[in-house]
Amino acid sequence: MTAAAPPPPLLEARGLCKTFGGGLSGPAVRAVDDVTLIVRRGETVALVGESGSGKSTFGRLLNGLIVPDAGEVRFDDGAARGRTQAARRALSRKVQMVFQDPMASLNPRHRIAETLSRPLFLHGLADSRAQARDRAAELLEEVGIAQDALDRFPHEFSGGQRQRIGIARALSVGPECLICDEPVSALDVSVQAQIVGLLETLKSRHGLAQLFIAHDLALVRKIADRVAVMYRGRIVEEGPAAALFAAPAHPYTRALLDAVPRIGCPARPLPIGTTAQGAETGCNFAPRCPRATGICCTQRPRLEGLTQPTHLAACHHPLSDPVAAPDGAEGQERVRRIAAFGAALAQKKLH
Amino acid sequence: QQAGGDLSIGVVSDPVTLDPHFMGSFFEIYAQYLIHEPLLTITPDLEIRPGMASVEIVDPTTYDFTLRDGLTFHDGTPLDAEAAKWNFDRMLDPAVGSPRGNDLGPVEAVEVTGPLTFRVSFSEPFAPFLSVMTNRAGLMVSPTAVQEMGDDFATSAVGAGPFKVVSWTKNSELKLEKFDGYWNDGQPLLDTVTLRPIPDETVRLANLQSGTIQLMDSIPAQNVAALRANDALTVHEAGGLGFNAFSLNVTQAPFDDPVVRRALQHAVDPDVAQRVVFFDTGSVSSGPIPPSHGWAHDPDFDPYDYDPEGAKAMLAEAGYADPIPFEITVINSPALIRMAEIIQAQASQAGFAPTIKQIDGASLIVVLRAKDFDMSWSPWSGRPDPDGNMFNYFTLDGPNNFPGYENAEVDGALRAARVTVDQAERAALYQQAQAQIAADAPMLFMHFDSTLQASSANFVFEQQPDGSFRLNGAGFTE
Amino acid sequence: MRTLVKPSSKLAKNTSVAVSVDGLSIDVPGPTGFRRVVDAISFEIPKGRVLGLVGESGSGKSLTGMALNGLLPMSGARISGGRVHLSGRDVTAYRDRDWRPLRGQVVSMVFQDPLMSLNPVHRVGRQIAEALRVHKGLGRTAAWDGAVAMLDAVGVPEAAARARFFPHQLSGGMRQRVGIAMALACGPDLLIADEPTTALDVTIQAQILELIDRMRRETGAAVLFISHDLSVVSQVADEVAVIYAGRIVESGPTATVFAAPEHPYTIGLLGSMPDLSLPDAPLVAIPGAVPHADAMPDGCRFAPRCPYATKECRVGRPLMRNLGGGHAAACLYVPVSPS
Amino acid sequence: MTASDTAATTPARKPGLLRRAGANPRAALGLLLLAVLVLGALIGPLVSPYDPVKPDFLVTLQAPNAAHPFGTDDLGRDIFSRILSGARVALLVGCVSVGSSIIFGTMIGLLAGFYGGWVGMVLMRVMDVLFAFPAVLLALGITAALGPSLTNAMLAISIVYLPIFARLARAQTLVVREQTFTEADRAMGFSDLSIMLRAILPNIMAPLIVQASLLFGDAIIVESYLSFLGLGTQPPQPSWGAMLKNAIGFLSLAPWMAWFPGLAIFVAVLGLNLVGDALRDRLDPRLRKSL
Amino acid sequence: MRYLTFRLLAIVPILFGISVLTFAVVQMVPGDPIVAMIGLEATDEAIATLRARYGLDQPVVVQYFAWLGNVLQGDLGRSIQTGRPVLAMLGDAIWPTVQLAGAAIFISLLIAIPAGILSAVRRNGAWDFGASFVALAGLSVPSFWLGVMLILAFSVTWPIFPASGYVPLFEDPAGHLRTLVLPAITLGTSLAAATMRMTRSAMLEVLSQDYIRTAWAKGLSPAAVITHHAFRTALMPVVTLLGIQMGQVLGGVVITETVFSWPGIGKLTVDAIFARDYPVVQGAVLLTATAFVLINLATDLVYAVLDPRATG
Ligand SMILES: Nc1ncnc2c1ncn2[C@@H]1O[C@H](COP(=O)(O)OP(=O)(O)OP(=O)(O)O)[C@@H](O)[C@H]1O
Ligand SMILES: Nc1ncnc2c1ncn2[C@@H]1O[C@H](COP(=O)(O)OP(=O)(O)OP(=O)(O)O)[C@@H](O)[C@H]1O
Ligand SMILES: [Mg+2]
Ligand SMILES: [Mg+2]
Repeated sequence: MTAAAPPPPLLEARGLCKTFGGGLSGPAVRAVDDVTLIVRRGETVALVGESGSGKSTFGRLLNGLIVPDAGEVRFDDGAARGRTQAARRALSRKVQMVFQDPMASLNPRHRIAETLSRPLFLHGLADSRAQARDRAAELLEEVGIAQDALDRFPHEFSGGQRQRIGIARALSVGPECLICDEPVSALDVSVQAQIVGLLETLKSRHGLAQLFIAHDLALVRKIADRVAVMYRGRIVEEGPAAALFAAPAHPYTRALLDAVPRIGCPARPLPIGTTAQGAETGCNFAPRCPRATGICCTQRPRLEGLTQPTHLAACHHPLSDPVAAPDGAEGQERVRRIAAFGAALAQKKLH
Repeated sequence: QQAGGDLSIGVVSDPVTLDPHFMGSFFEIYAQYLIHEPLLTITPDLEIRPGMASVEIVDPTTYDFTLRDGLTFHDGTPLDAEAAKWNFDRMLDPAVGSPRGNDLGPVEAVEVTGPLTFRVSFSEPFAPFLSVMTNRAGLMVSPTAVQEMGDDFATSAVGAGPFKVVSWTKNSELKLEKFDGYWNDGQPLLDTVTLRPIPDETVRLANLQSGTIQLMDSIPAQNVAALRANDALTVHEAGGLGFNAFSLNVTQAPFDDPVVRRALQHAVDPDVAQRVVFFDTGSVSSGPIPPSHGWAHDPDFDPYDYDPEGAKAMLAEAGYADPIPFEITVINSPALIRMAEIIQAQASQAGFAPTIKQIDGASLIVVLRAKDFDMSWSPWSGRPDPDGNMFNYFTLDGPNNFPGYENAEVDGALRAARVTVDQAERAALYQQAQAQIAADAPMLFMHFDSTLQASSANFVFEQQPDGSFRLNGAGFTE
Repeated sequence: MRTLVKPSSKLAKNTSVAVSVDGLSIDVPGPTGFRRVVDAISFEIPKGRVLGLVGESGSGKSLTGMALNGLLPMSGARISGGRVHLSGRDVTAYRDRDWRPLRGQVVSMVFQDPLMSLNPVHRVGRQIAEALRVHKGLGRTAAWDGAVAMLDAVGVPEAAARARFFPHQLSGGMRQRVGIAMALACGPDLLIADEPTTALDVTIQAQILELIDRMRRETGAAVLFISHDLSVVSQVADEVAVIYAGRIVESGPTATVFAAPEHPYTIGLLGSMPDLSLPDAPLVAIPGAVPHADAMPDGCRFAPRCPYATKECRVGRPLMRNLGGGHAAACLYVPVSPS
Repeated sequence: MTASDTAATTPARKPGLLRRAGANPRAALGLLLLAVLVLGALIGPLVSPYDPVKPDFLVTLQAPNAAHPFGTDDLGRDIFSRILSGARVALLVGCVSVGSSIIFGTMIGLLAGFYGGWVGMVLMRVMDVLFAFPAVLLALGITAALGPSLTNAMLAISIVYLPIFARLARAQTLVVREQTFTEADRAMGFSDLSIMLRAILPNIMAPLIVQASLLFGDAIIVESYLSFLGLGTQPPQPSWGAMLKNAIGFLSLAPWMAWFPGLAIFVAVLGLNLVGDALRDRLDPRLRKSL
Repeated sequence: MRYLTFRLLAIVPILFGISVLTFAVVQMVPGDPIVAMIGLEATDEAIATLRARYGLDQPVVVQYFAWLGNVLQGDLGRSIQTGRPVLAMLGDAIWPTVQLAGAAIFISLLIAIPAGILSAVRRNGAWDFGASFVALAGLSVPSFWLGVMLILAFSVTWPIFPASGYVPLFEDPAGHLRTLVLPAITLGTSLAAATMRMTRSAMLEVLSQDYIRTAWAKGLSPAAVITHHAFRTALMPVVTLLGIQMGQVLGGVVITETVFSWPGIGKLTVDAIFARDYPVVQGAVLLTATAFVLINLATDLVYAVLDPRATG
């Protein structure tokens, strides 16, 4: 990212709240709690956090799949949208989703041609079957799938191929922003890399903005421009990827980073805190936080800028020391061999 | 025959009510004559005898009854002239709504003339009266019990018959035991009688064969031959009192045209039903008077021969070009359906196009009363007197005149027969009416059913033509 | 360091070897008959050591694990070649009846999905106690106490109370601890952990990895740690074996293999996986997909996806070559020349 | 070890119908029996030697013989012809009653499951009422009210089955509604109707079809009950149930009157259930996995 | 507890719906209790008198609310035909039905559960095939037919059991059991078939679950795995089915009760329908439906006991 004026916001969430449950079905869950986040044109924003922190709920709020209890979603400075079907449809042309489980996100009873052409008809992007089919074929080619896939069913594909088809479907309406909800976490490692590569290509080719929901921090670091860390429905830290990974300010971010297994150095499990209260009124993380003090239990920290104005954290006691830079010495040989492998691949044009 | 013993009888259906004044279905007669007893009795060959009462015919409109001394109901209250009058009044009271009122004909008054004597007088002669007194309307119930029990009387009737009610488990068994205070000394022989409703004829027969019951009503006609050959069982057959026939609705097309009705009579051959449905039990019928009404029955009466071609020709002559469609309404019982199927098959050979409509018993009555049919099964269980078989059916506003038949001549003959005392004269009047009815053909007579019953070989009893059980003198041998 | 993967092994008399697998092949039923999905793999694990078995989905990791537990016939699969020794006894031809006393006692297993692999209708304490009752002949209360002690040992707080919980009342991490407690209750020689952390969050994953490490040190059990995540394996395993399409393609001490991977597949796998410690390493995707079991290529099975593959690679199975220090790889061209 | 012995997979052979039948003899038997039923119903009228409703009073109650392979009944009708004709009734009863209840039941269940809330609540309570109403009595009431006829019997049977399908469809819809592909459709901007019909409906049909195949057999039995109570097909139209009921009176005299309709019902119900079981095994992915 | 209250409250609209439906159906049925009762000989006046006596001349809605009002006070009215209180009639009829249904379900479980388990464990083996075949045969035999066959076989040919009839339990326990056998088998057969198939498929599903693999991996014996682990969970769908079946049995006893002259609810209801005895029909249907709803509630509760996840 350059230091020049940031591009204008494309997708903007302001103060979104969503609570599930309550009543007969059990205690209420504050899945998303006063979240504000901006995705700019052409930018990849990663949203990370542990399971159940509300990432998917946030993604669905952005896309109008569920209606927020409070707050609003704006697209391209457009006015807040209503809940009507037409409004939802208009939004869906701009913002599309890629889902985690590629098998589950494709209708098992529809052939690929149908899956890809239905949106085209819906949005008036095709008038005839033949036209829709041609367009579907183009889309498949774009995501690297042979044309003969059109007449097959989802179960006849591998996980990676299905995810490509899911991406093709999202692209079919020409969106400006993709919300990718853990698009690769159900895939094999080797396929993950392929899909991430495809998303990167598409991003540069179409200038797509992306909200990339993930829990794999290593991957996020590779692809994200900006990262937001979510904990129990709230964003606890947000900032440019480089800054956030180099010097995480929130203890939760830090713990998350520490827990990631790295080749060659042991992971450190998140310490289990001792304070058992505080989440209601104070910081959500306080009960588990090793640094928590009295104020953490009583007062909710605000998301505030730190040394860099673009790097925000919601913590009363932010960390300031950078993560020890890995020496990476023992990994050098590995990196060299990987690079050589990559080069050889590029040369052989194996695909 | 020896005294004592417990008898189980397999019957077709549970009685609905044990109150004789409200009995409406056929199945009540199983229990009625055991619990209650009519004032006069009737022999299997329809001779009327004194019973609990004797009667003196003062004149054709006046009857003097004398009750036996010491008659009591099961609850110990006396059956005296007051009680008898109370019974008549109950039957005749429109507010009570008893169907017996109609049985009693033109009764004008019932007067108590002594502790045990009373007089019944009529506004005009009513010839069938004595036979009526051997039947449903002659059954006396305990006034005290009716008043005390109210609605419960229907389930625990108190009469003066040979057996009294012990318990009644609806749809399972009606237990009766010997009434010690019964007037007829030495009777009944049996200690207990249990009526067990077993609707399915095969199951009922199985119960008889396995010995769970010793007497059963309504054996299926098709099993009669085989059962006769079985030494362990005795088959009892007696000509019934009623007829098995179909009403033709003369108030609407197609049967408003007598030609069509007559053609139908030619089209159907009751002989086939006699063989195929009734397996040669009972007899073919051409009119309402069964052979059991010996004095009134004419064995040579057979107005229509089976002539499908003739029937077709009749219809063609009358201008019916296409087969005439009509609906045969019949209740859901295998034998009746079989009969309807035969009629359907035969009629369609003779210029008709019938269809069959099955309904349940309760609907049948409604259908008949509303005249909501073309041709409908209209059974009659019969009475010992031809009046009981004809008056209600064929007089102008007879309650059972389901066909809507109107013939002044027939009406006149039936009314005349009622007030005529001489039996020969009456017989002539009934045959005259029967001939006219046959000519007008408002009904299709098919069959005179036999009462078919079977018992264990060691059980001896006197079978009644109406299918009821009157078990004085009945008992087990050995 | 011992060589874990041996081209051919004598019968392992050394009882310090918890498990020894020699040329094991496994066939599974398919629509057109049995097909081989694990093809002549060999390894052994001494007591107290951890072997990491890594490979992509469908490469045969779980089947290998099941073979060591005698559970293959349950899914219709069968051992079609090779030998398996558990703590010195040849179990290759064991029938279910023979296996029963071994399961839980000599070899036990921790599964991937802790919710699915615990019986939803029994209390977790009972599920652990059950193993103790069967194998140790303990009474009801003794077994229960044993179960509580076990839960305590795997770090379940308030173990006595938690033992009365049903699985759905526990968090994912706790459930996996229960699974581990159940597996270790009877002190087995070999613990097979089949992707025990895949369903868990990173933070919980780190705890479970630590637990497994601690337990093997405390009980001295050997561990076969199955995973598709190289970085997870690198955390716990002493040695790794990389499996591709039913064959082991590279094996050796963990540090050696990850520092200097030799087989192109291992290199590709590492390249597909971003590593936080090496932010500069390129992300390289291996093209194509794992071959289907019905259409296995001749020769080296990785050849169709390998940038270095030559004609020679397409004929004959490449043998494991010893590269020294226990490191071996099944590639005609190892060590790969850097240029 | 060489490559050749590792690549030794059995040559791919097309799994022909017979081979698959061998793999699942239950399904094969079911299909065979079903084929017999359908064939009987379709070509029955062409091949049946006699008019199934026309009595012949000269040949009543004949044991099976050359002229009448299954014998004749009490009115001299050919039982073989009546069995064939009864196959049509059975098929008709099954198709119409199960067909209409699956259509309406699915609609109700789909709506109730998709929208939930008040709509779903009210719809399902109505279904609960129908469900809690004793089935035979409901059928009895309907046929008693509207008059006995095959049509009304079918109507009654389909009303009895309605809540079964509605409940099943709702349960399935609740599952499918939560699946990602429905969400994907919604994210794409599809209307509720389109999602219900195009996305959800095809995915809830499998268990409904399985259920339908099982109830199809059941319908034949229920029709026989209604016939037993006189509320089913009307004479002389032969239904197997009515024939069986009629035969009971002739068990000692003409047992063949019962053999053949009994056998026909058995064959049909067996076939439908075997096919239903096979469908269930095939369509249930969990069971398929364990195959 | 709150859940239970909620469920109990939910029953009210269902019962209300059922009473309305019953009333509507009964009114639609042509015929009239009075005509049905006094038969062919009734005069119009007699009919009118009796109609007025039973309030049948009132508009339907008035009749309904009058009835409902009485029901709410615990008075189900009196039979028009016999004049007996409906409550007493139901009270008499319920025990035979409960005994019959209970025995039938007992017999069906006795056969179905072991057969279903065996058939699932030996899937596609001879056992599976045989058991399924027998179960399907059970499903395909209409009970009126089976009943008659059993009677002919076991009361006529080999006179072991009485052909029909009902002996109250307390009067003669042995006799009661003897009369119970054949009807219970008749009714139990079709239940057994359905239960067996359900057990089989539930067991098949459970056996493919991961936790069964865990149980094997623990070294448990097949008996322990199948009974403690597999069957325990497979029982849950079976229990649900049983709940539904018990309800259906209450309606399905009609045929069996008719064949065996068993004085239960089913026979009572059918007779009442055919006699147009409105109060009895209403009472009987309401009773059956209430029993059905309560049984289903009970099975849900049993389910909750069996499945700790359900009590969330
Ligand atoms: N439809 C719903 N009804 C009730 N609760 C819900 C619903 N959707 C989500 N939740 C709850 O909201 C919280 C956040 O869920 P969400 O799916 O957004 O988390 P997530 O961060 O995406 O987790 P994961 O990484 O597991 O996908 C969770 O506690 C979840 O149980
Ligand atoms: N019971 C079975 N029947 C048929 N094929 C099977 C069976 N079990 C496994 N397979 C096949 O064997 C191969 C190896 O399976 P296995 O489960 O060992 O893979 P894995 O390496 O554990 O994969 P994953 O990472 O997905 O768990 C796969 O192709 C799988 O489809
Ligand atoms: Mg999520
Ligand atoms: Mg696996």
